[in-house]
Amino acid sequence: MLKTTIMLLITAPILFSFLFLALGKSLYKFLAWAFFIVGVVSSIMLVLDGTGKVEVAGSSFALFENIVLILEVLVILFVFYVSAKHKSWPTLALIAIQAVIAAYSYMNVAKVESASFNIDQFSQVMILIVNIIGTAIILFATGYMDHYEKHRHLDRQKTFFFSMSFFLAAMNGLVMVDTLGWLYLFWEITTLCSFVLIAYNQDEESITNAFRALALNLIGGITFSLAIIMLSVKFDISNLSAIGTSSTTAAVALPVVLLCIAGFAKSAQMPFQSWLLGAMVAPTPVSALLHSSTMVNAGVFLIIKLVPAFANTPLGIAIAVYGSFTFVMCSALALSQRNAKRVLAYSTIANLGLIIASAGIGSPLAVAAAIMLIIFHAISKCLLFLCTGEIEHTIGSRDIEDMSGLIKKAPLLTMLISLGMISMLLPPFGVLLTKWVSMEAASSNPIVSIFLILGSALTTVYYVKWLGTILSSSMDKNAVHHLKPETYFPLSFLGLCIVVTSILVFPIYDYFIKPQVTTLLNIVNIVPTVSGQGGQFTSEIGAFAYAVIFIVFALAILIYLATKNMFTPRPAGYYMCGENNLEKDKLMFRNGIGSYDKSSVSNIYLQDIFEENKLTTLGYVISILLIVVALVEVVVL
Amino acid sequence: MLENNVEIKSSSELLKIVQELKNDGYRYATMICLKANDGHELIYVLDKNYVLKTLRYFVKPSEKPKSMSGIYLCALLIENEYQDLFGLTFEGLAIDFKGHLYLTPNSPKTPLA
Amino acid sequence: MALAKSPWIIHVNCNSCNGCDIEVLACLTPLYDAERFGVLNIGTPKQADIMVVTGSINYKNVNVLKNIYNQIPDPKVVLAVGACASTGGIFHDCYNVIGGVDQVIPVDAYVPGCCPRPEAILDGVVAALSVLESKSQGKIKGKDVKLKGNEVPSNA
Amino acid sequence: MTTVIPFGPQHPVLPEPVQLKLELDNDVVVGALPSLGYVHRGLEKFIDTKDYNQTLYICERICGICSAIHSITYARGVEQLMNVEIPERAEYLRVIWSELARVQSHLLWLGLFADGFGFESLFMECWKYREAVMDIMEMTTGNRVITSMCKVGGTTKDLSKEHIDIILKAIDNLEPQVENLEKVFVNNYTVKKRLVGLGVLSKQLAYDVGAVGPTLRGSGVHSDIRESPSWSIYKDLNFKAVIENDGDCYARTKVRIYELYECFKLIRNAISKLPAGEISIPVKGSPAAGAEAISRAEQPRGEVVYYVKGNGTKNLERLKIRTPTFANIPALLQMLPGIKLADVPVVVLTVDPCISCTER
Amino acid sequence: MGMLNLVLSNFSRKPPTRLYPFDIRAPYENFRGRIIFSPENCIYCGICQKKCPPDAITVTKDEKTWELNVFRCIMCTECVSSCPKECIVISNERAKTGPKEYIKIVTPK
Amino acid sequence: MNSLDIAKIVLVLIGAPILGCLLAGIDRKLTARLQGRVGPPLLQPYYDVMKLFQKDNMVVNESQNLYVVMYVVFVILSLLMLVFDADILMIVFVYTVSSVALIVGGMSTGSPYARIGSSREIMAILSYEPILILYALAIYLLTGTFKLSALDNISNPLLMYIPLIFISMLFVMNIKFKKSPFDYSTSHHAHQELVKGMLTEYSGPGLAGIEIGHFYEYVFLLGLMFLFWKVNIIIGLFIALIAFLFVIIMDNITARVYWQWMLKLSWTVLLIISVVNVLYLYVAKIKLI
Ligand code: SF4
Ligand code: SF4
Ligand code: SF4
Ligand code: SF4
Ligand code: SF4
Ligand code: SF4
Ligand code: SF4
Ligand code: SF4
Repeated sequence: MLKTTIMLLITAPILFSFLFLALGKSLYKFLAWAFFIVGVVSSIMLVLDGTGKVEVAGSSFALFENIVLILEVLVILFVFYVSAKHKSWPTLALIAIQAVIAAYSYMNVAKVESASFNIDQFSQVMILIVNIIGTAIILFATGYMDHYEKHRHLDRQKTFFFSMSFFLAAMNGLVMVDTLGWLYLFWEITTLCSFVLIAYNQDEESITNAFRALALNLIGGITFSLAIIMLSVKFDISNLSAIGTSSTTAAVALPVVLLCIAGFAKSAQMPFQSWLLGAMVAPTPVSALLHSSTMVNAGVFLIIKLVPAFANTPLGIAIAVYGSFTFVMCSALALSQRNAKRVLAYSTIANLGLIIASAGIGSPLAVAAAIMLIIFHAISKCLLFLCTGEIEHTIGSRDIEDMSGLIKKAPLLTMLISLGMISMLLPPFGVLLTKWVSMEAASSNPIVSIFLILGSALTTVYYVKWLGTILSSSMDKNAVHHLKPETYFPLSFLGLCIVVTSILVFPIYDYFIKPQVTTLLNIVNIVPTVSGQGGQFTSEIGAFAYAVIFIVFALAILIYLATKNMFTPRPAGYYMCGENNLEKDKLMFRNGIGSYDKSSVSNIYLQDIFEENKLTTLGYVISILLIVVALVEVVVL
Repeated sequence: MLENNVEIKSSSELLKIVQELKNDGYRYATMICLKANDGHELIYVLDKNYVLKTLRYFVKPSEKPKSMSGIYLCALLIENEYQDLFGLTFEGLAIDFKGHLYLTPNSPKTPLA
Repeated sequence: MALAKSPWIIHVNCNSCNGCDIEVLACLTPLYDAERFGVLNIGTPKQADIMVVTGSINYKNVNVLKNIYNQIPDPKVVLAVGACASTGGIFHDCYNVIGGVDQVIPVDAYVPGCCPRPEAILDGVVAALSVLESKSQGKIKGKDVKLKGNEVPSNA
Repeated sequence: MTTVIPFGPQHPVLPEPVQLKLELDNDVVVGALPSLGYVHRGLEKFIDTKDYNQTLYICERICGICSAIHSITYARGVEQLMNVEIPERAEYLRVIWSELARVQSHLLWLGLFADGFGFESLFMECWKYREAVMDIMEMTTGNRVITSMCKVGGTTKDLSKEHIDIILKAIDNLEPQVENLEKVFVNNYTVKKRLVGLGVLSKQLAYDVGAVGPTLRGSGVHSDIRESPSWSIYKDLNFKAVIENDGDCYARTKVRIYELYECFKLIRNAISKLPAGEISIPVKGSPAAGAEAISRAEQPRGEVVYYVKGNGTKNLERLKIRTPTFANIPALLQMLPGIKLADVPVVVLTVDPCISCTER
Repeated sequence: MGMLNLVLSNFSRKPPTRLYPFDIRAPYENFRGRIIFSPENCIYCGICQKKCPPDAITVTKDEKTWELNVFRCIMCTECVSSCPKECIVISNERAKTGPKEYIKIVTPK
Repeated sequence: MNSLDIAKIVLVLIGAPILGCLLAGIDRKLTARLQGRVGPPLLQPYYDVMKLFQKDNMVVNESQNLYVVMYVVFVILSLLMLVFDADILMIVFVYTVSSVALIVGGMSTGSPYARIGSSREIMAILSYEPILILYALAIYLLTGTFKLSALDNISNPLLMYIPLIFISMLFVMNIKFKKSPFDYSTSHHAHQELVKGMLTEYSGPGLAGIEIGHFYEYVFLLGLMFLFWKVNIIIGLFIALIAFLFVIIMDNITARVYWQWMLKLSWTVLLIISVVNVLYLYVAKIKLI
């Protein structure tokens, strides 16, 4: 049963990707609906099937192993081809190294006899995220891409939907498979798919950025394959789950660091962050996919799976410091950005840093926080990205300043994106809850706590700024609002998910996370002392009364509605120092030469203090230093 | 009668003399506009060490006097004022309020003219 | 009752020579301390109760005055301080002067003098307060003043 | 996208209606367009219907703050036109009142300025001290602000012995109080943070844009009409102009504070030298047709220039007033770009814009 | 800490505030409060009207009316000094604040 | 939830605004006295609020008062959580909701002055929030839990161990009370370049709501100061009073500074001394429980 579901989860997206290739554009809408339903159903099926390991052995293993081999060769050849075609020497060099390593491992590494899939609660969570959010994004894309292509005179939707669906397939494989060799294949396929998607526009900028993404991820790929070789040659480990349970935890530290570096690269952590920012050139659904449900999650997925290998070791502390550093640095970087997508990108990197920091701390509370943050972050961030894309189509700009007054023109959209933002920074929503959990968990480590504290203040600033701007009641840009079901259904659905998951946070914790943390940390008896009675989320060191806050939120809205008509509102113009223009625009005022000017206000971006280039350089230096420290630590100890 | 009075004949001469006086360290104090013989008389008042120098220039009825704001920036306000009040038009104003320095479209036009 | 205990003023300077303005400000300073009566100079019409006008109106500030008047929430009163605000004062027949404030908005109390002493202005505020109270009881609303009024220049 | 906001005309930080359209980029002013005319009444036309005596009352009401000096300057102009010599006592009385007016004006300005950088209690303090001068004004002239103590040919009021004693006593009180204020304005950390290096106007620029008064003297230019040969009386009173060299808001503040001490000195000297005699002489007749005069004086805000021209009747042919703020506005426009939004009120107030005299 | 001294000494002293409506200061002798007109000797010559800068006085010789717009008067005392019959005096009492109807018209027959 | 708790809730709901109103009254009276004035009656803030409820509800935007309700409700919630000894970190987060509501409320009106004021207030968050959380962290380090109930079981006051954080918190009070030198986003007397800043477009009942929220907020903020010496209620109240007086006196002896300056002050001086204090607790391993 489990096996069938696993196969279904991998093959169904592949099937859909070929259907997208085969069928005409007019049918995409229906395909996407079908895909969404299949995704939801199959992922829920997996959850219902329960956890367990599935071995693939014997003849079917041989068959699959061959397919894997062929695919791996194809991947390498493809990268060779495109790099040569676009004369991208760095990727060419990297893929050459990769090819050498692959050849080496093919010849020298002992062959395994079987492969296995390991379905634990974490995999279930990831499958839910990938298949529900991922397909929702594809559904959104069917409503989005026509408009997008019309503006840019492109006609590449076949490639687009094919890559998107294939991406999901690879991601499904990645989160379920336990054998490192296969995991590596899926890993490389996601890299490749993202490469294709980033290069979607086929202009100079997108191609450069796509190659940058490819190069940085290939570096991760190289460390990944080196780690595989080391693990299998030195320790005879070929399964992910075996690393943590290995008796020689300290000894495997070097390959673990290498795997973590691969994870950092995939999750676009500090020295690698530029690929994710560059990926912004792609259409918004791609960004949403990369940022929320797929690509970057693969990195943190791997790192969390490795938690047992570094929990409560100096390496763990190094990783925690590294992650929290990325958190504060990218939050600071986001402060000076006025391009909405860049703000979101930095916010993603920062939140992934937070996840990695929590994983690094390695206490039960922290690991629970890390997994929960993956869930809540994926939903909220996906909603934010898709809304940003829709805003861009509505007002023709992704500049935060231009969104001023959006509430007047697109109330539903504004409400949805506001929900997304509020869920990122205010209680009682999930992201803040997990931030609270990780802060409490990090309190044992001063450096990590201070980084988290600073980062969280910065986060508040850049989101509140944006939130205030869209909710302000002055419209500066012309807006064309079009309500399409295939765009608004996914948005509303995600908004609903935010609220529902935040309300159901405790059942989610109980069902998915608690057992997972127990297995990961191998602490059968001392389960994380978190309980959830009375609408409180209580740990040994604090309590988060999310239910009360939900009630108070609802109460506030009720009070507002009740009192709204007690004092009849009398609309009036703005205070313009007495120089209003009543005929044309409420924000106009008469100036010195007798004509009218429009008043406008831009937010504070602190570009001089939080200057992007300066901070980025600083971030590079410190993050590379931190990684080197981790490596040295591992080698020396 | 005012002391240090200089009669100026042409506008180019005026600009030249004002420029010379500026180089000589004179400060622009003000300019006075009077109605005279259908046209206007402009009296430029310049000051150096508490001693005033006055330049008189007669603006013919349809003449557009040259603005002094290129030499002394501060001349722009008084010149704009005379555009409002006397309906003169100065050429080359640094900021031209187009007759709306003080007056609005519904207020009396050129009240001093 | 509360209205009379917390009069927040907005001070609008129209064509004033500053004589009256200074005295209005002087009312707020230690020697006269209008805050004893809860008076605050609040700065935005949206939060004001009493509009204290000094100076007469001219063609440029007339719309400013009307806009501000319209932006004060009811109940509100207008206090004209000084000869200029009451009747145009010494400037009443200047070419750019329309006249006293009551030419364009309803005025509830006047303070004579050029310029009035702070005591007189305090008297004016007190007189305005009783009007404010009666307006509040009678739910009398101020009318929105139209911007395009009948102020046409004499020689236009 | 830059920020564009209207700053005025009805703005709590501006005592008078004037508008600046401010364009800001990242909280820094990049452009400022002034809008004038909110206080334009058209006084210079008034001479057509009022005679030269009545015109004095109008000149007084050009601005309530240096009302006294306006009337004195106007009177001096007309006296020049008509070749009238006024009694010596009147000259001294005029000095006493005009310096008292300067004291109240500077205290008023210090208060408003303190309010401009958000120092409310300092505002209260300055205005509290100022009331002493206002009381003297009311006692000696009959009105607090607009005094009507001057007329063509002398003064309308005289100072009695008791008045003089009260004035001297008030000044003795005021001097230590001003010293207290000086300590705050010159030494308070937050005040210095706000003022030092703000709105710098170089000596050359200040001179070239025609700035006057404390704005000019704060930039190191030695210029005070009280020193000019036309005001011989000030020389007798041992007057010295106050100069500061830095050209920033801090320097302009210091100029005004130190001028207060200079005023006290002048009042004391004038009182000690006050000659006995008439306070006015009767003035008969009308200014001759074509007669012209320019009369200048140093107001609290700087040099004022009156031009009067007679036409043989009681009414003047032309009256033209160049007021100090009018001359300082170009300087202000030079100072605004490059400062923060929060500094706009501070810089605007340091030239002490008197819009009502600017627009008349 | 000049300001700290100032505010603390303010706090320790009784505030100098004049409690105006409860404690009314006697006006200065010279204070120009309001114009008082006594019609007995007035000959309706109109000099005061002519001299008054803000045109606050209206005199009609035929109907023998003398009218003062208190709200326009600027207390300059030109009328006081110009009246040949000394019918006008200035008092140091303040003119009353209130509604505009407070315009003084005297029409002796 | 027993009857005692309910009584407590009712007491907070009713008592806090009365106390806050008195505090606001004392503030105004004291400020007046420091300025050498008589000042308004002690109950002036109450009259003001009652007056505002009688005024027209003038709005520029239909939803602007929603944010006022949010602000008030969340200030009350954070106060209640403080009274019920909840998790201090949580209290800080809930309190952030109220600040954000007010900021967004200001921005939602769309008035240029309100928007600039709100931007500045956002910068204020950046300067005080880290300090508040460091305060929470210090409490955790000293008691081993974020729950304030632990403070009932300690014998020594917090102030003895975290004096540097106390100093930073005094400045946080100054920022949150919106008093000079940090009154750049809005203030009671609108004598600034931004008219009334964030609150420019609020009037009548909406403004009354904000005022009431301020009353609760005053009590909440002083409650945070009270925690420094919770072991003895009298001294604790005294500490809170000191903080209150500090804010008022600072207000009267300083000019308004720039938000840039405040950011610099808090991220260099205040944050560093707080971090030093926290690091000291880590290193010295002081545990009160
Ligand atoms: S009434 Fe007198 S003091 Fe007041 S503004 Fe008019 S002229 Fe000035
Ligand atoms: S300089 Fe200023 S104070 Fe003096 S008269 Fe002119 S406007 Fe009034
Ligand atoms: S700036 Fe001019 S008008 Fe304004 S208060 Fe000063 S002197 Fe008076
Ligand atoms: S001047 Fe004297 S006598 Fe003549 S009308 Fe006036 S009040 Fe009467
Ligand atoms: S008082 Fe003067 S104006 Fe009147 S009748 Fe006699 S002379 Fe003529
Ligand atoms: S007072 Fe003189 S001016 Fe007036 S009517 Fe009599 S004669 Fe004529
Ligand atoms: S005092 Fe002056 S203004 Fe008043 S009525 Fe007499 S002349 Fe006219
Ligand atoms: S004193 Fe004056 S009011 Fe009295 S009778 Fe003589 S002129 Fe008339």
